This record gives sequence, C-alpha cells and structure tokens, in this order.
Amino acid sequence: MKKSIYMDYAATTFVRQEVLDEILPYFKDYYSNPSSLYSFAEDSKKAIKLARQRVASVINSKEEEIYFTSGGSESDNWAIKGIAFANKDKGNHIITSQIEHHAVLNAAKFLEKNGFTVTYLPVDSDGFIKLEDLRNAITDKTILVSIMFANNEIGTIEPISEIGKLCKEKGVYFHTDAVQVVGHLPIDVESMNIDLLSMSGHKFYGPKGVGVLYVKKGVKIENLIHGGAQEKGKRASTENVPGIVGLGKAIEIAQSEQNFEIKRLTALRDKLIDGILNKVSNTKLNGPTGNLRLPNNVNISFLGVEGETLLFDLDDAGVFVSTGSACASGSLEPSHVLLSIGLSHELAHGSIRLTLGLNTTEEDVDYVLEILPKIIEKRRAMSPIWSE
Amino acid sequence: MKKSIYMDYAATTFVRQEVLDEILPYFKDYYSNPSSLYSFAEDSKKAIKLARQRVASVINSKEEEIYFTSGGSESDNWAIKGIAFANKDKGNHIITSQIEHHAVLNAAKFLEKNGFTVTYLPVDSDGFIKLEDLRNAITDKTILVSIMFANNEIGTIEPISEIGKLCKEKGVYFHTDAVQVVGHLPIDVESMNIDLLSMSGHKFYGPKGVGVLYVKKGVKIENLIHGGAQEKGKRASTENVPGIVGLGKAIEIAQSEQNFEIKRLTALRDKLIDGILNKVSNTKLNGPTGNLRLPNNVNISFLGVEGETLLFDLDDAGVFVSTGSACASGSLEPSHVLLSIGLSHELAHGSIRLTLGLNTTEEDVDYVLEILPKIIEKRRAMSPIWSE
Amino acid sequence: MYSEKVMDHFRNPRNVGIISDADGIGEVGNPRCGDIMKVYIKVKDNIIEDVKYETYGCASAIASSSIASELIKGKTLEEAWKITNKAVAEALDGLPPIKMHCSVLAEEAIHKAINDYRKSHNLELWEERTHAEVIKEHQCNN
Amino acid sequence: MYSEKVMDHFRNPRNVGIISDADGIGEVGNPRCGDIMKVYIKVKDNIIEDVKYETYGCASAIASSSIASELIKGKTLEEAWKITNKAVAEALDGLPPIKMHCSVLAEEAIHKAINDYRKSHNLELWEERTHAEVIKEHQCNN
Ligand SMILES: Cc1ncc(COP(=O)(O)O)c(C=O)c1O
Ligand SMILES: Cc1ncc(COP(=O)(O)O)c(C=O)c1O
Ligand code: FES
Ligand code: FES
Repeated sequence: MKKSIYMDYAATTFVRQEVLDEILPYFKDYYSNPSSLYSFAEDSKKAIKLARQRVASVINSKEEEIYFTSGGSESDNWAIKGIAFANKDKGNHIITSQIEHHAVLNAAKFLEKNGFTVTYLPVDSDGFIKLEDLRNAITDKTILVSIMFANNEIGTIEPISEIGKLCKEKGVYFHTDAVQVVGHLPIDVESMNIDLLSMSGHKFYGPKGVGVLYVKKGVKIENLIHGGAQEKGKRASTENVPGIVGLGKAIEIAQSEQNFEIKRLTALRDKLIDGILNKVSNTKLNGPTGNLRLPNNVNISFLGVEGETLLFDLDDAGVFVSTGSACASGSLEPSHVLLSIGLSHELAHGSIRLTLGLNTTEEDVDYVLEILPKIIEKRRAMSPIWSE
Repeated sequence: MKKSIYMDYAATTFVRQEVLDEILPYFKDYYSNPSSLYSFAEDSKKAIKLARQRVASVINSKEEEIYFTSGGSESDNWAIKGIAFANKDKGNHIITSQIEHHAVLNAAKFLEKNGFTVTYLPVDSDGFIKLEDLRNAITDKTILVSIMFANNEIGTIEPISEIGKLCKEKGVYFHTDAVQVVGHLPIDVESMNIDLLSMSGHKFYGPKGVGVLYVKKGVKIENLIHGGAQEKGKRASTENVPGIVGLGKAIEIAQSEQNFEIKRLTALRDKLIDGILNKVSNTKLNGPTGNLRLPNNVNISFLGVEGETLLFDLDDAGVFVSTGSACASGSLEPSHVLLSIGLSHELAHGSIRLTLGLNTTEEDVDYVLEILPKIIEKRRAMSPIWSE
Repeated sequence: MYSEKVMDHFRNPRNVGIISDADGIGEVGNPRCGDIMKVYIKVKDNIIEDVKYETYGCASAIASSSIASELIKGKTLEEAWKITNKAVAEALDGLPPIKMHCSVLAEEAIHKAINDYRKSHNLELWEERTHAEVIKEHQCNN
Repeated sequence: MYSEKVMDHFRNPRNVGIISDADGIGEVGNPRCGDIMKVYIKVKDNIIEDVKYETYGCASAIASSSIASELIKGKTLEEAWKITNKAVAEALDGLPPIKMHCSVLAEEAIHKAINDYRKSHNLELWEERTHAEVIKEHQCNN
C-alpha cells in the first residue's frame, strides 16, 4: 500500500472524532440562532457558553474575555487594527517583528497606509527578538506591541513573559499570535501579562473557520466586524455554533494530553532533526534547538536543492510536508522568516518544514530518514549549483 | 406531544441532510489545507472550486468573482469598508438606507468616525427607498451605494435593478446585502448591475459561519482581513473547507427548488397574514403585500401588547418566532426598521416576525391562526393601554 | 434566559385586574418605551388589603408586577414602601441585567400608588427614588 | 496543481547531465531566485545532436528543462531557436500562471547555449528576447 504520512500539522490538522461527535448535533438538531429568545435557543446558547469556559480555563482568562472569530487571521487583524483605531488619540505607533505571520504583517502594512507607523523588530539567527530592541523601540506614541508566541515556520518560542512584563511596565498593550501554540504548550495570559491573544481551531484538531481573540477586560478595542450584538457587541455575525463547539471540545482534549504530547513529539522531532543532519551533508537546521523550539517543528535547509522539488519528491513517496519558503510561490522571494534569521537566498530556497502531530509515529520518522537522503542525492546530482 | 414549530427561518435555518452529507468527509478525511502543494491537498482544492462554481452559476457571476467569508456580517463590513478605504482618493461619501441590517449601518457609522460622510436614505411606509432620493443624494464625492436586496424584518424587496442602473449611470459602486434573498429569489448580478453582493450560508440551509462576497471584476477593494494569499490575496485565512462545501451544496439545492418554494411559501405567507388580520382586531401588517414582499416573511404589529410577551406565549405553545423589535433588547428602543416606516413606538413594540421555510406546513399555519388570537386576547386583557 | 420563577409569573400572573374603587393608583412607564404598569391598591388600617395591576411590557415586566403584587399584599404601607426593585428581582430568582429596569418599574409603580393614597388622605408624600437603573442598549437583528 | 506531463518530466527528467565537450553552454537564472538552468549542446552540421542540462529549481523548472531538451534534440539551430517558452509550456500540457517563468528560463537557456555556440564559431549572434514574463508574487504561509 502507498504510504500516506502527514507531516504538515502546522498547516492544519484533521478534526478528531470526539470533536466531530460533539459538533454534529448542532447542524440539524440544535440549529437555532443563539441570540433568539425562545426556549429552543437554549441549547445553542449553552453550547457557546461551555466552549467559552473551556477556552478560558485553558489560557487562564475570564470567560467574558473570550471572543469567537473566524480564525487566526481575523483574530490577528482585529487585534491590530482594533487597537489602532480605538487608541489613535493616544498614539499611532505599533511594534511587531519581522517574522510575524502575514496576517500580522499585512494588517500592520494596511495601518502604515492609514496614518500609523510600524517598527518591525529584527531577530537573531535563531529567530528570537531582543528585549533590548523592544525596549528601545517603545516611545510615548506606542500603543501596541504584537509579537508572536511561536513562529510557524521555524518553531522559535519568543520570550513572551518578559515581553509581557516590559509592555506592562511601559503601559502598552501586548498582543501575541499564539496560533501555533494554543493546545500545544501551556499558556497563562494572567501571569504572562498578555492583553490580547489569537488562536485558530484547526491548529489543534478543531474545525477550520473558527478562532478566538482573547481581549483582557478593560482593553479599548474597536470592532473589526461591526453589526449585531453578538459577542457582547464586539464581534457581529450569527455565531458559528458547530465551529465554536468544536473549538471548545478540541482545546479541552488538547489540554488533557498536552504534557504527554510535548514529550512524545519532542523526542520524535529531535530524532528527525538529528537523523537528517547526520545522514545528509550541507544542511542547516533553521530555528533553535531544545525547549525554545516548538515540540513538533522541524525546518531544515539543503544546499543545492530547491524546496518545492523536495516537497514533490516526498509527496511521491507518500510524505506530505511544506516548503519553508513561501508556498505555492512564484518563488522569486523566499520566506521572509528565513531571510530574517540571516539565511542566504540559496539556503532559504532549499528548506522544507516537517511538522509532527497526533498520528505521527516513530516508524514515520524512520521512513522519512530512509527516503529523504536518497531524494536529496538524486536532486543534487542534477543541480548546477552542487558539486561534491 | 408538545408542538415544535419553527417560524424563524430568517434568523437561521437548519443544515439539510444532503448538505451535511457532503460536508462530513472534509473534517477528517480530506482535511488538508487547500493552499498546500502536495497531492493530498487536491481534494480540498477541488471542493472549493466546485463550491465557487455553484455560487457563481446561481447569481450569474464569474467563478473568480466569488470570495468566501465568515458570513453576512463580514461580507457587509468588507464591502463597505473595503470600498471606502480603497477609493478614498476618489471621494468620501457613501449612501445607504435607514433600514439596513446593523452590519451595514454600524460599518457605516465606523466610517463616519474615520473621515467619511454617510447619507441614510429614508423609506416609505412599506419600506421602499425612492429612486429620486437616491439620485439626488449622489454627489461627485460618492463612491458607494449600499442598499439591501430585501429587508430582514419586514420583507420589503427594494428596486435593485433600477438602483443598479442608476449607479452604473453615475459611475458609483453598488453593493447589496442579499443575505435574505440568496437561495430564495432569482438574482442576476450581471443584468442587475450589482458590483458587490453579500450572502450568508445559514440563511439557505447551509452552515453557519460561512458567507460570500461577490466582487465584480475590476472593482477596487481593500482587504478587511489581511494576511496570506487565500482567495487570490483578497481574503486571508485558511479556508473553512467544510463550510464552503456546505454553502456550495446548499445554494445549488436551493436554486433547484426555488420556483416551487416561492409559490408554496407565498401561499402560506398570505394565508397567515390574512388569517391574523381577519381574526385579530387592531393589527397592522408591516411591509408590503404581494410580489414585492419576501415569500416567507410575515411581520405584524398588535396594539396594546408587547412583542416579547407574544414571543414567549407562542414559545409556550411550541411556536418559535422573533420580535420585530430588536431582539433580546432592553427594549427602550424598538426596531429601527419599524420606526423608519413610520410606526408609532407603541406599534413598533408590539410586533412579531414569523418567517416560514422548508418544514413549514399548512397545518403549522392553521395552528398559529388558532392559538395566536387567544394569546393576544389574554395579554390585551391585562394591558393598561388596551380597552375594547 | 429567564428563571423558572419569572416564567411562572409571566405565564400565570397573580392578581391581574383593576380595582374600580381603589384607594391609590400608580402608573409608570411609557408606551414609547414599550412598558406601562398600572397598580391599584386598596388600603385599610394602613395595610394593603388588596392589589391589582395591569401591565403592558415584556415578560419580566409582567412577572415583576405579579411578584410585587404578592410581596405587598397584606403589608403595611411602610413595609410595602421598603420593597426595592432588588427585592422584586430576588423574589423572581433574578433577572437578566438588561431586564433589571422592569423590576424598577414595579418598585416605582408601588411607590406612586402609595403616595397617591397618601395624597388623597392628605398625608405627607414620601420621597420617591429616581429611576436608578441604567438601561443598557442591546440589539441583535438577524 | 501540475499536469501529469509536468509531474512525469519532474519525476523522470530526460537527458539530465553534462556534456564535457559541449559546443555551447547556456546558463540562466539566479540562486537568489531559487532557479538555475545550465544547458549543454553538441552541434553537428547545424543540428543539435545531443543536449544535456542541470537544473536547480522548482518542479516546473525541472520539467521545463526536461521537455525542452526533448524538443530541441535533433533540430536545426534555427528550429531550436524558434521554440518559445509557450511551446515548452504547451508541450507540458500547460503550467500554472505563476510558473510560466520557469518555461521562460528554458527558452532563455537554449538561446544562450545556441549563441554561445555561434560565438565560438564566430557567427553573428541572434537577438535574445528579454525576460518577457511578469513574475507574480504569491504567498501562503500557514
Ligand atoms: C439582511 C441581513 N444582513 C446581514 C446579516 C448578517 O448575517 P450573519 O449573521 O450571517 O453575519 C443578516 C442576518 O443575520 C441579515 O438578515
Ligand atoms: C502563526 C500563525 N498565525 C496566524 C495564522 C492564520 O490562521 P488561520 O489560517 O486560521 O486564519 C497561522 C496559520 O495559518 C499561523 O501559523
Ligand atoms: S418592560 Fe422594558 S424591558 Fe421589560
Ligand atoms: S524555478 Fe522559479 S518558480 Fe519555477
């Protein structure tokens, strides 16, 4: 039988069976609009409340600080534009990093076109921002700092607690894009001094098209989606009840197995990294090692081979990965993240990302370690920029 | 057995079985991120393409003019703010009506706080805007006209073709909120000269949390949700594949039964309207009669009784309706729509909306006609503002 | 959304009606706002012997007037005066925040009825509270 | 995303390698841009007797060089010169719009190789097209 090994869990995950079971009745049976007053709407109202409680308990927030959105991108856009528009009387300066997801970067660029100035902090060769840079960047015009919790391409976990503390000291709102972290690592918005946090259901075995923005009580934020009074008037639109239910169930299960999965995936990750680096010459691990790397993230550059080539060769062998460089790209520009950590264009073009998850086994890792070196060899053999 | 008669189809609909069947495989089997390059992503890519084709064929647009969103509210916000931000060099004036959904009205209010001016056209006693008013309101600063296709509270169908023609003549973009219309009445964006059109899946037996904004080719629009390159770079976020698949299937089925349902529902609607007006004194039908009213909408005011009271009494009798006035309201302000058509506050407070749909039968209508007069009688008997 | 107690009093409001020879009548609310409460009391020996009311308004307004009528029946005027909107809401096992003002209506209607009685008996009027509750706006609109 | 033909040539690229005594060599692309194509031709009696290439780049770049090598093998230099990027793409049953530039690389590499041959034989150089394709940006980033 042809192999089918999914190693792109950072791109999206399947919806797990327990989650799907909990979702299903809300399509046809408890289908009411939760804003309705009649008794039939009680079920959908309660379902949303339960989901909100589950999310709040996992990140240690209050229930009423949880707002459901349509995904990580909306949450990021809302946080950044919502803070900007609501606080423009206080200042027009925003700080973020060069390695943010495009949802953050492009929201920031939109604001630059509309009267705001944005500082994009550089990162070091492992992808970490420097606290000193952040401290120096904050001015009396700064209203928001948005630094991702962990990077989606190279797995770098930023010093969130320290950033939170600094922002608190300076009286500046702190938003973090935790899309790659929620469900996978412990988060405590209280002790970490996080004011706003984005998550996305489909990154932790929940459904696509549903996310959360946590907004600390008292934070002044303008709507992104104006309209009805849903979500206490802060995010309009008839609630996506099945999606919200699914996200709530998924985060609860993820939390319950988190410690176990962190250990299991870290071991698999390190076996995969070490295996590749040992078996293939002229490679480079992108991002840090150890505890400051996401437990499921492997990102490696191969000199003399282009990433998309590897992706398709692995696909032929039944392994699904993504390129570290911008996917589906016309590929003149490689990943902004890889360039920001100082990779040459060549190395940046030659990277792939393998991200592990629930169904990943040691056999899967062994299989990749068996086939990948052969693939590299084949492609390097025909590469004009490779000579051994 | 206790009755359970849903008459709030304008609030939301159940997901029909055929739609659910088509959605299900995309949660666990074809769960890939459609932007991924590997072969495993082909299924989800194709599914989205099919959905796009289905939507396009129903409204007579091109496939690439269909953009998936998270619902009607996002589509409305995107259309209005997106046109405003992208065309502010051309002008800062927007025209809409007083009876729009809050997604449109509150998006417009946001723009008023940010340098735009908005004209809110009045409507006549049946809820129609006057073309002359529109013509007079358009200035050389006008960049957008947004008039809903049909009103969600009183069912008034606006003169869309005429508005489209006028906007085309004047060289102004025309957006219409067709959330209550798609799937229920024929729409042709081409012949009606519509530049942007909003729809929402859960109003035609598709899932909640997914919608569409149709954007005519060549229309200059800024993103609402910035980020990745999904939806040709115009609407970021990992695609909600099950939702999109469901919307596509739902619109296709709705289209196929549309003619039949229009006739069936219109007959039930008129039976219900006539029955209530005949059996209960001192009532008023809100909105027009005949073909210019949505086939499934009934909205009636009862002097001397408050709408929420009726809602709960009907709930006790197993009938689920909504109040014409703003629901879940502290109710000092009744519906802006009912006030705009000139209702007194008293009458506006005493209205209920009954909206019919797939499962509504003639027996259901008969049952309502049997119990509603008794309910009115009971409540009027204890009303200090009622004396017969 | 509402407690069982609210729904019970809404479904079967107690003491509904009018007292044609009432000793005091209190009317509050405004049809513009969607609510009017009219309370009739019959007073004997400083005690509220009978109470009736008519209410136009939402479910919790009807429930508030119903429970309030029970709370004041048989009480002295002083006791009845002290029944606050909070007591009304508590007797209903609570009201949603946006509906607290319905209980305020009940308190005010009782106060008005008592002062109406006092006025016609040339007694000094007691000082009424001003409408204390902030009514929050809330909309939904599907 | 890619046609079967593209995937076939990507999986099993034809004529891969180098010609150590090539009569013409054309190299185009830039490792910065993630693509380099190096084409070697052996010419006899104005006919391309043999062709080999090395390619670093995406799947469609590899497929483009593979099919292009087949298209020009056995052709006269004039015939080979006339093979446009469009012909390359068509021979692959099409390329995605954002990948058209890969076929441009193939055309250019062949032109360079032919002119390299002509130069070393003191023949007049033919005029090469400038990189006509607009390369669209496109990103995804999950
Ligand atoms: C006319 C109209 N526009 C917009 C909306 C908003 O749609 P959604 O709730 O799916 O965002 C609705 C319904 O809620 C509606 O009836
Ligand atoms: C770090 C990060 N932020 C934001 C997003 C956007 O999430 P979504 O695609 O659910 O909108 C993603 C994934 O796509 C991500 O990895
Ligand atoms: S009577 Fe005003 S909300 Fe209850
Ligand atoms: S080599 Fe540049 S995209 Fe194909």
